[in-house]
Amino acid sequence: MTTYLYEKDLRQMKYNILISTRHDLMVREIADRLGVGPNQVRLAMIRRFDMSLLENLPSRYEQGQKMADAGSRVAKELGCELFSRFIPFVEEERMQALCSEVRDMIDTGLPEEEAITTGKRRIREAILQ
Amino acid sequence: MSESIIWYLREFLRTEWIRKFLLAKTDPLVTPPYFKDYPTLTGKECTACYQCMMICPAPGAIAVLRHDDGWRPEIYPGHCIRCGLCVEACPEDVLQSGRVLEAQHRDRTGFRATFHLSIDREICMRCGNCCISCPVGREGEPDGAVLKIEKGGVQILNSDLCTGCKTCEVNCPNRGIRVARVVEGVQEAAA
Amino acid sequence: MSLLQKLKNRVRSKSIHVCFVDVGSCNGCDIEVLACLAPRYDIEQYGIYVHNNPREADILLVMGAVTPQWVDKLVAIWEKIPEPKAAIAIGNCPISGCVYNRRDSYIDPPAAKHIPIAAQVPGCPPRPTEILAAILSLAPTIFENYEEKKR
Amino acid sequence: MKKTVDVSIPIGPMHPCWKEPIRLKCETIGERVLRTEVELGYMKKGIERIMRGRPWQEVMFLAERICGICSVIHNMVFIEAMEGISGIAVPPRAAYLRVVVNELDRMESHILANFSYCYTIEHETLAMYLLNVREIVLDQLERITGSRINTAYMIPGGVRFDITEEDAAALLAGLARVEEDVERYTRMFATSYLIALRSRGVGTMTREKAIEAHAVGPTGRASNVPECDLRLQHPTYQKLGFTPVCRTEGDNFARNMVRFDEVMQSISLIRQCIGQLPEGPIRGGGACTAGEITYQGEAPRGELTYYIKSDEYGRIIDITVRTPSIMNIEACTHHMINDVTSVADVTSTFISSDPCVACTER
Repeated sequence: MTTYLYEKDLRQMKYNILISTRHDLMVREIADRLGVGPNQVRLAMIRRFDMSLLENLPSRYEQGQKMADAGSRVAKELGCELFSRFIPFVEEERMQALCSEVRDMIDTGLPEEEAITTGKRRIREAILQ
Repeated sequence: MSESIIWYLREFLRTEWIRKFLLAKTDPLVTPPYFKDYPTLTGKECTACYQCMMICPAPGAIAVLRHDDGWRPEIYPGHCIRCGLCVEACPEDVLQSGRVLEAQHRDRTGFRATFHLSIDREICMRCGNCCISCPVGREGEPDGAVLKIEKGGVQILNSDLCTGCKTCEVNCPNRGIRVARVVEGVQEAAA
Repeated sequence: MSLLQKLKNRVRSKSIHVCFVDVGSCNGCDIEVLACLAPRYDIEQYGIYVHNNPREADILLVMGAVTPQWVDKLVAIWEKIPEPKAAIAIGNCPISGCVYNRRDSYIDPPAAKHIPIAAQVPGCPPRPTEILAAILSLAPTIFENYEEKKR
Repeated sequence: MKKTVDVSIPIGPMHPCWKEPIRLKCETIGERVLRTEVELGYMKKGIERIMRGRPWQEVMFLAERICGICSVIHNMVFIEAMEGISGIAVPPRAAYLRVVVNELDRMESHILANFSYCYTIEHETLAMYLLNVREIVLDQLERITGSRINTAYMIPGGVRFDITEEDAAALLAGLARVEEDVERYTRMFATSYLIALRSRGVGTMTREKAIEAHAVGPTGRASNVPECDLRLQHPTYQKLGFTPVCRTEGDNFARNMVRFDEVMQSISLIRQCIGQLPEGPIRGGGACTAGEITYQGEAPRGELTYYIKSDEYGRIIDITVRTPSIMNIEACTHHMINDVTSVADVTSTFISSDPCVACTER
């Protein structure tokens, strides 16, 4: 029941949105942050987001940089709220689980840097899957 | 609820409303005199300075053409966007539209423009379209041309003769020639 | 000419149902068509009704330079309109592409490439009075003796 | 994410309520809308691509034609950005005239937005009233600039036409009529029970969600985000002493009331401008040069950003436009429409955020 009449392949148009100057900057920043190629980020975005969200991504990203994850350094490093609420790559519950996992790791004595690296890898997997 | 009904009753019992209701009349469909319509000719003589073509922002909207009795600008509806810039740019007041000409005389406003030709040697394929299409220096002395094919490439002979009409730019097949038109809006101080 | 045909002519020239479709304009022409609805211009006093439903329209107002998304859909909408029908191009965009008709843009003007256009209203945007005059002058002529012309 | 969905309802691209083509795909349970997806691309003309390599006198018209409803602000922001790049000073008279035209355009746009909302909830009487008031505003706009829409009034270093005494008097007389009418219509809108049933509590968006999606303009200000009004940062508005309108409900009703209030505010701003209009020239000259700038202005729909890079002859090398409708349509479809209780409210909620598809896609 979830199929539509007149469905069309939107990937080309979504890609057109993503290659404008502002979007391109944002995509490259996110790619750097995650440590993957920009095309992989674009692919994840095209697969997941609808067109108006794609158009709005740069302003959401800016807002996220300003507002998200205030207070906690670990959350800021991982981008807990940034990648779930502001740029909804991962559902919020799953992101919460990932973040608390990293915190548990730190609590159990793992060095902070190592825990964050592991957490980042998990988030990257969640984003790219 | 009662407030709303009373409000509506009061709204519909206003004398103005009742009068309008009974004597309803559509406003006459007139075009106001200040509307910038398509530019029309004033009858003054066109000197073919191509200022109107230089400033026109729409592609293919205006062309200065030669008729039996002299040059005359031609406006193409369907391309013209009725911005009125050609009226303001024309130094001879050949065109008029709405109140633009009147306001221009009143405020002593105008445009001042300089032009800079540049040729990208890497893209230019020396087809000579620009030299042929350039409307400047058609007749008269042969040195009065802006561009010329010489020594296996386009040479700029007299860049100060360029009128910025962008004909060469339009006719260039691969954007090798570029005309930078630096326009500023100026106003003479009131005398 | 039969009496029925005369009656049809009369009715058709006094009751025109309009549908408008925006195929990539800047909105300027859109809101000028909307302004025709205003009591100032009062499009309905001439028997013109704006429905925005192609299935019950007689006249299609096309606005905008045709964007790639619309190329197939514009034809589909045109085919949904019952005969007799006509399309009017409102504004410069469907006529020439206006200022967008330049290298590198995504558009594909004129609209006459895709569907038959009966009349054009140039202007960027045209005044509501110009739109009104175009519809009113076109409708009686194009729908006159439609059955006889078809034969 | 998998959700149990009864029906997927596509709305658009051609829909009687929508003046512009956009396609919403709503996934519903019964009548309740779970989530909405937007399909754009019906208006993508690639304006930013054709803007490149052109001087201001051409880009100005392209910028204006990004959106026909709020054309003046596109013109103004582009021209002020070019002035910022080249260091051109604007004569004070021209700065005030710009505000007059900009506010007239804002009134026109807000009245049109409220018209479409009333038309969508089928309150056609009020809709037609508003559309008729809009004609008066357009008359004033035409009197000053010479055209109703796409006015092309501002140029670097000033404006194109001066305003005469008679024009100013006619403008004030027209404004008095508009004020009287809009006041009545605001009251009609605020007190009508039928409108309240369709508007109050429908499509609410909280302040957090508004900030998250960066909602701007009346949509943001109805959700209690007053700082999103960029007129606070504009020098001429600062001289006029300006405080943004703000409401806390965040529903359809609040969004429309914010727009009504802003129309009244615009009227008082124009009156102030005409009252304080300084004498002097209207054009200062000055050529555009090379530079790079990010400039923002307050469009009728919210924050409008131009990023411009130009070469030494004032030609545009790179330009990016971020229009307010991008943020508002996104906020609307992903936060307001979710959990709307009936499909009929989808269209009215969507229209209440004053979407402009031509802006969004360019």
